[in-house]
Amino acid sequence: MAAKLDQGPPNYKEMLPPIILDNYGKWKYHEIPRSGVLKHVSESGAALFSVRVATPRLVSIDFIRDVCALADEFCDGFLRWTTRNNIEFLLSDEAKVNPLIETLVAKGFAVGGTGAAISNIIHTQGWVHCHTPATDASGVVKAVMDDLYEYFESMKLPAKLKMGLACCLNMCGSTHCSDIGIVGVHRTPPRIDHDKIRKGTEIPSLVASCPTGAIRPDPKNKSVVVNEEKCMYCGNCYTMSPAMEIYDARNDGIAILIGGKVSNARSAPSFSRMVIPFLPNNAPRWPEVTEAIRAILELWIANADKGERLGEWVERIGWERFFALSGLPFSDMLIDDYIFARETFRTGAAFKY
Amino acid sequence: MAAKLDQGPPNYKEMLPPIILDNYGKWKYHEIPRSGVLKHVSESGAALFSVRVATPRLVSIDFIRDVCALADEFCDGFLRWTTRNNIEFLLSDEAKVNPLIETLVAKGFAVGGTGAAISNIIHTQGWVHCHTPATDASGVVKAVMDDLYEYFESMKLPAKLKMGLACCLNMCGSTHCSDIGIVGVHRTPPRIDHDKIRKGTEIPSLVASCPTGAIRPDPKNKSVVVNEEKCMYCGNCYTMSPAMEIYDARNDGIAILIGGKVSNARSAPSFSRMVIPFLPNNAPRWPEVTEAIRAILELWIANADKGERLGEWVERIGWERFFALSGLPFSDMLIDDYIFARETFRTGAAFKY
Amino acid sequence: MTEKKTPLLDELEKGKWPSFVTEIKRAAVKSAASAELLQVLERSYEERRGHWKHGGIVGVRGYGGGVIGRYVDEPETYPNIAEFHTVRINQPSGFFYNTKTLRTICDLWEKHGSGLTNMHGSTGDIILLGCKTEHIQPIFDDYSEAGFDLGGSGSCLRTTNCCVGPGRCEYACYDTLEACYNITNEFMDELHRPMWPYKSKIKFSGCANDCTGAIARSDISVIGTWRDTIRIDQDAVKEYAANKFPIQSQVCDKCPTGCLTYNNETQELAVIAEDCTRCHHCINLMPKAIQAGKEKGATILVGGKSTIVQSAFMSSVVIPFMKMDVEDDFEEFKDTVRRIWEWWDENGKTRERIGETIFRLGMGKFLREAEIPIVPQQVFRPRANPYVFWAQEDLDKSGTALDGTAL
Amino acid sequence: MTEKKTPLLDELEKGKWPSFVTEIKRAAVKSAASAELLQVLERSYEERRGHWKHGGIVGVRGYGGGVIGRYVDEPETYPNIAEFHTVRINQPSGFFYNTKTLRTICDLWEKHGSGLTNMHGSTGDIILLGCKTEHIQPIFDDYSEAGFDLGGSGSCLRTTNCCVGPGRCEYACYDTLEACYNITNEFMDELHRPMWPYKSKIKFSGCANDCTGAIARSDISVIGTWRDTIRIDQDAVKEYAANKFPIQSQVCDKCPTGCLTYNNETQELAVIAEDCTRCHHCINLMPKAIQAGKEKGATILVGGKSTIVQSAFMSSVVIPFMKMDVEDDFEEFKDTVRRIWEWWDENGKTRERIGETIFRLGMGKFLREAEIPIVPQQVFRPRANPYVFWAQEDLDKSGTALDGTAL
Amino acid sequence: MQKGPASPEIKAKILEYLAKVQKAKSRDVAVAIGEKKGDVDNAVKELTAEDLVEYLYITTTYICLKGKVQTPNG
Ligand code: SRM
Ligand code: SRM
Ligand code: SRM
Ligand code: SRM
Ligand code: SF4
Ligand code: SF4
Ligand code: SF4
Ligand code: SF4
Ligand code: SF4
Ligand code: SF4
Ligand code: SF4
Ligand code: SF4
Repeated sequence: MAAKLDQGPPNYKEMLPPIILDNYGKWKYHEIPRSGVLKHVSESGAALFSVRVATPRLVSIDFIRDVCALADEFCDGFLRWTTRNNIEFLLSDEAKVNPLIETLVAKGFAVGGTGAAISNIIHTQGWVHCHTPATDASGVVKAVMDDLYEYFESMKLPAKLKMGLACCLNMCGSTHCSDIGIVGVHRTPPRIDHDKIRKGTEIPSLVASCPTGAIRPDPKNKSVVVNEEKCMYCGNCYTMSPAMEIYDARNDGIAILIGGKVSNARSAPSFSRMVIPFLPNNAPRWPEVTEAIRAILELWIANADKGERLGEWVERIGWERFFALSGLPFSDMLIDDYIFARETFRTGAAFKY
Repeated sequence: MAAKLDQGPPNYKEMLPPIILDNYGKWKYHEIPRSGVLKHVSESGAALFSVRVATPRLVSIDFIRDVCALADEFCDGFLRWTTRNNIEFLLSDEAKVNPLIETLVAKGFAVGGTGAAISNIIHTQGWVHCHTPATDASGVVKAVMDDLYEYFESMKLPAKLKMGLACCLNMCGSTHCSDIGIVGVHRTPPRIDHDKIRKGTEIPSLVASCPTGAIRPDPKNKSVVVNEEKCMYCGNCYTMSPAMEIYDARNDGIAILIGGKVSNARSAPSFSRMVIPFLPNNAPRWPEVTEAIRAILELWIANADKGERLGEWVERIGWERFFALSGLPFSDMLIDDYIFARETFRTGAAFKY
Repeated sequence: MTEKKTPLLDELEKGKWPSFVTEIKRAAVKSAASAELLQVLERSYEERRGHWKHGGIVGVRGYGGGVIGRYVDEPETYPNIAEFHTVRINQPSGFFYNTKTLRTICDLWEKHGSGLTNMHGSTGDIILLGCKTEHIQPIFDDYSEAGFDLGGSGSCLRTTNCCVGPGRCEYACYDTLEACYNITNEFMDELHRPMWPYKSKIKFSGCANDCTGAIARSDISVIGTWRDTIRIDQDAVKEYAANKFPIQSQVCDKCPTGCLTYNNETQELAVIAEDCTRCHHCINLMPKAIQAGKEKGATILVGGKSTIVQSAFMSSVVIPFMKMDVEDDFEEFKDTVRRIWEWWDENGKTRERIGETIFRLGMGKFLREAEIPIVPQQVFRPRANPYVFWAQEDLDKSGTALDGTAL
Repeated sequence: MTEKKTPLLDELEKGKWPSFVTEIKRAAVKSAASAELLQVLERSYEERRGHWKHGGIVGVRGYGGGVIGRYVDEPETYPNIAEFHTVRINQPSGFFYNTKTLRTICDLWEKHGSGLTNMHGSTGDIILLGCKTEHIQPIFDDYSEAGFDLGGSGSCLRTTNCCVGPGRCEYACYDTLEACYNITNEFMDELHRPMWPYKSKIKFSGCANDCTGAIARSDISVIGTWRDTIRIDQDAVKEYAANKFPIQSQVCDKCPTGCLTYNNETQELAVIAEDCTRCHHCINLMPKAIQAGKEKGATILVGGKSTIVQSAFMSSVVIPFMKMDVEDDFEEFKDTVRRIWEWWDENGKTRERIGETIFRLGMGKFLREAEIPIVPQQVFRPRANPYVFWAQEDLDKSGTALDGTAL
Repeated sequence: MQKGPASPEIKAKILEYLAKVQKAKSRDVAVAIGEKKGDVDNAVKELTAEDLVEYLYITTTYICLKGKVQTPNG
């Protein structure tokens, strides 16, 4: 049979458990009875329990089947994923909540991520599947979350902490508005394989692929040249042509940005800001990265007001104070010199030390 | 005798009254015993009284001589101007303060401008002396200050109100960081007199004079063409060549910007923002301008907290609320579309109506 | 399966967080491709570099996207992943599933591919990770048969995405699940046939908490809100007070506009309606006592995207309040979005996201030309420069003779 | 003098604010030029347009600026103001005068010019408004003889300017009057011989109140500050309290960092030293009780300017704290400013103010190359984009062979 | 983009143009053949369904004649 074109995604209505169909849009309030469990109460009095469980996002079909078995047993076969790659088991029967959690814990699942906690890290492909990564994605996430596991399974942070990881400047992990953003960075321009270019690459497209216009045709050579001053090492040219090798094992690594958020609660959404320009790709466990993140996190925990997101705290005390408190070195690399740099300059004589 | 080159300005030390020489750098505190009078007390206990008097800035030598006569009579021949074109009579003898003020008032001088008042308006040349003005300077200032005189001679505003006027986009009056900025604006591109250009203008310099690169040479015509889309009507080309008439009596006029400040007290220095893109040059008294300014002022008076500068008030309530309260029309002209526009866009879903 | 060693990756099976390495190993039991992936990945961990190449056309008939082509850089060494493409399957609204659907996904993927998935991709798709070129059309045919469709890739509308919304959240100001479903179905051409300067994304969040991160991650961000005033249940306030919830310090003191006052004696909360910006903070902290107003809808913001080229942009308000009614089939939204895309398609440069096009050509021009009413809510503050462009035809040109004489 | 009517201008002799029209009329009694100015101005009021042309070189021997050339557009009708140039005389620090000096200014100007002045120009100069070309050199000679010098115009250091400072203000953190005088004298070449890409201005304000508007109006803004902690006189605090001054609401509640606490019982003020940003607000409100710390100096900010070309810029911090000591002859400041100008002169395009050059080439590059230490005080916040430029020579290039093999 | 059946002439012009280039954006095709972009997009939709044209995603989406552009390992 021929495929149906344009039939669109499956209808979500078929995926909703009866309790949701009955109380759709009639939820009244929620509580978080314990870490990892949300209790939503409807106007009708009905209560829906969601049990949140971490996933590594990169999962096998057997993992999904395991999860299905649990959902069949405890949730009448209904469950969902969150926008942050966690699973939520949806229970209409309160009596099954604790048994489910016990089963989950017994099987080694991680329950948590609700309320004032760290949830899963939004992340990307890394060395598993992408062609321009400057670091791995899943591995770094695993290392960081192992280290910070206590803050996933408890709710003792000043506020929610949302992390994102992207393995290159394309920032598929949307780290640009995260409390803590982990970004893979190349630091050297592409190395050009002129032979390969001469063999297969359409030069105008290659030239056009560079976001900063750093690539010029070199007609004499039937190849291209890269203006290194303009290159910001994004790897877009490598996407266009495998002749533009961008990875560089000795110089690829990770930058840390902090203080972004997207919710409108209290303060407007804000971008994350770079506080560490480079940490090495010390695989398999990236100790420099996990340590740096833990240090920032602990500083926040020790100093923030209750309910204050990481960026809200830093904005309150001032970034200059954050650098003083954290001991992180401040350098010209952290000073913006791109299009919207001007608004970052301190146009005022009032500041801390 | 030949002129001495590079002797520099007169030495200020020769201009200081004895009480200042004696208490230089030893001032302890000040009071404002009444509007227009500052009392500065030194560590030594000595008190210096400054009586502040408005000037139209554009003054005749006879005016200066009148003032000198008063300074000789009451101040042992010492006085100063402020950074805002007011005169300050410097008295070491408290007993002379009231007599001076009485004399000043009798002669029609305006005493005031201290504390929570409007002081003189920083302004420029206008039709009196400049070649690119889109409005007059002194005349607008006179009209506005006549209207707001009560706020010069009293101290009943929520805070200081600093106004600036510039007669063209060059903004010599530095209206860009004023509580209220009045800016002369042309609205039509220069009209080119090709004959005149052919006769005398050096075309490369003319082309280079345009800040936005709107002028291109037109070799065929031995003249230039203006790309009207790029022109922002600044008149810099007219500075270079009188063949580029920029004034346009029917379309020149005034824009109003508000909410800037330069002091670091409380909030960081900030730019003024446009709230009225155009008001006509209704000389000699610019009623539309005086009314618009009074309306903004009265709104501020009625709504601001004590000590709150105009811009601080607007920032607190939100610009959208300011437009609602003021009834001023909001249009695309007020939305930035220049280099740093992005930071003005509302990147958040929280706002008032 | 060959039993090669992966000592570095094995380190990532330790620790409490669930391990993706374990997952690849599980898939490797059944899939030669996944087994080779493990080897390549171990090598990446040794060498600290990736081994993948992008490229070429891998697609299904009639569609222009939904598949990402990937090739290992040493096909001779790793023949099973010489081709290792990703198929993006459009997820159901809100990532809701029944186990039957999930098992279908698994079964088909066991038949055709690596057995590895991402649940979900960062845009929202079900990511089927790794298959051969020759399998792509059959994969599509099978999934299509089972009721699935492809998501987006390339210069098209990307797979849309929404928060759980009315399905489980008391905060939802419009039906995010239905909006996402209905609107996605409306724009099938835009999703499957890339024809624009670059990609365009829509995300639907039911309230200002923005649990899809729409403002940062989507060109068109639909964020639920209300037009009238928050509603306060004073009895519930008293209950919070009875439970010693710190109303003053946690709620009132942190209200960004200071428009909430708590009377400690009467234990009542009051709001100055016109000062509230609907930031949602107080509702978040006291969901039992405070709720949104009655006149619900969404704020439409435009221009969000990540970093490449002109910097990251957040979306910014274009329509402060729009009804998002199922009954009207979301017509106003659809019309508006069509005008927005049309303007961008007309004016955008290749690889320019709409936020960048607006920035380059001017917000005023965009709003005018896309016929969107201009209101102060669109900006934090007005322009600081006097560079207003005046439409010359609107001016009085009757007196501008070269010599200055009136005409 | 001719007795022409000026009905429009006459309107501007009404009202309480002092009238410039009256002043022009007073000058017109003695000066035919001023009388004609009145006529031209009346015409401008009728026609709503100016009548002046810029142009030509009018200067004095050995100098490159200080005079602005102006010509009326109908020299035949107004022969006395066919040439009507401005001479800029460098004012004394703080605009302090004795009457003798002022009378000298007047007498010389009566002899040579229109009898009209601006006290002062917006940059700070004594503006002698309106004279003929042939008078310029004699004017300069006479004023020079009397101890005056010209101010700046063109692409040079412009006339510097300072607040009243220690002359009368308790807030002055350094000697603005002496700094302005001393430093102006140091840079006579820069002031009188325009040699740069464009103009450059310095303004000296004694404290964070910035009474010269330096941050908005000068390329180099010198704003007094202190390095240690504000000093609180608790007795004086009690006096304010006794006078019912609202310490809590007006001072503490408006402290931007919330670092001031007032104890209503003990009537004492306390400050958290490391949180204070030295914004000066509390000192402004309670000058008798609060004063700056003891370690005084200035913050140096760079880049302020008004609107033309790239938008208005405010100066931004380059050196958070610098001693400004008369004893050291302001050497550190002079050295720094020289490096800053040199960098700009080297890198700036024609008609590019230093703020624009820094923006174009990058703050980091500027600071590095002008040898200014990099500190977090220079920015409100760090960069939001990851576009760090890495100096390639600092990296390990030993393993980057094209084929990925280690070298 | 337009809806409904595409014009056969436009489809022919697109094929003719694509034969001359390796790949192109549909906007460039529209400009080159002097047709409205919406009509070109609609015609391309049919051409891809007919397996004559395919979409090619490398940093942005191009169109090209089916099989004209090679894959990296191909
Ligand atoms: C399940 C999920 C929606 C979904 O459709 O999947 C969700 C669900 C809820 N969110 Fe959320 N949020 C979810 C992602 C987000 C995101 C997006 C993200 O994580 O990338 C945000 C924006 C993050 C940001 O600002 O950077 C987000 C910002 C919030 C906030 C605002 C927090 C703040 O103060 O800034 C609230 C309010 C609160 O927590 O009180 C909120 C509140 C809630 C509530 C309490 C809403 C409700 O009444 O049901 C839900 C439980 C929250 C909890 O875990 O404590 N949710 N929430 C998402 C769970 C992700 C996960 O697995 O961890
Ligand atoms: C005389 C003058 C300095 C000079 O060298 O000439 C001066 C003198 C004083 N200023 Fe000023 N300021 C003077 C221009 C300025 C300017 C610049 C300007 O007007 O363009 C500013 C910055 C304006 C801005 O922020 O936009 C300025 C912002 C202040 C402030 C900060 C006000 C605020 O809260 O933002 C204070 C503090 C205060 O008023 O308590 C201040 C305080 C003072 C004090 C109280 C300082 C003192 O203890 O002697 C002086 C009397 C103020 C008064 O009039 O109430 N002065 N002051 C200037 C008088 C101009 C005039 O004729 O009106
Ligand atoms: C798979 C996914 C990451 C993931 O592991 O989840 C992904 C993977 C890729 N992204 Fe992405 N992006 C993915 C979500 C995003 C997001 C997040 C989002 O949509 O919420 C962003 C940031 C938001 C945005 O759109 O700006 C994102 C911003 C980019 C960019 C930069 C776009 C820009 O305008 O700045 C590129 C570069 C490009 O388009 O050439 C890019 C390009 C790519 C490519 C196609 C690389 C390329 O040029 O060929 C990656 C293919 C990797 C692979 O091996 O399959 N990807 N990409 C996400 C899509 C999964 C899905 O369909 O659900
Ligand atoms: C006389 C004065 C206005 C006044 O009435 O006080 C003035 C008058 C002129 N300014 Fe100015 N500027 C005057 C202070 C300023 C200021 C304020 C300041 O210095 O604090 C500014 C804004 C601050 C700044 O420097 O950015 C200023 C920004 C400009 C600009 C725009 C510069 C820019 O980079 O944006 C121009 C245009 C130019 O340089 O070509 C300009 C150009 C001019 C010219 C020379 C027009 C020209 O191109 O020929 C004006 C001559 C008018 C005349 O008839 O004499 N004037 N000019 C001020 C100088 C008096 C003095 O020496 O004391
Ligand atoms: S962030 Fe970069 S490397 Fe990572 S998946 Fe996206 S495009 Fe690929
Ligand atoms: S890495 Fe990016 S910036 Fe550098 S040449 Fe390639 S495409 Fe251009
Ligand atoms: S603002 Fe413009 S018109 Fe006015 S004095 Fe300055 S340059 Fe001349
Ligand atoms: S008025 Fe200004 S922008 Fe317009 S052409 Fe003349 S110099 Fe250029
Ligand atoms: S965005 Fe709002 S409505 Fe949607 S899940 Fe989050 S809190 Fe609920
Ligand atoms: S929604 Fe936000 S602004 Fe409105 S009352 Fe609640 S906390 Fe205050
Ligand atoms: S800047 Fe400071 S020191 Fe100078 S006059 Fe103003 S308040 Fe006094
Ligand atoms: S100087 Fe400013 S920041 Fe410091 S204590 Fe006073 S008001 Fe607070």
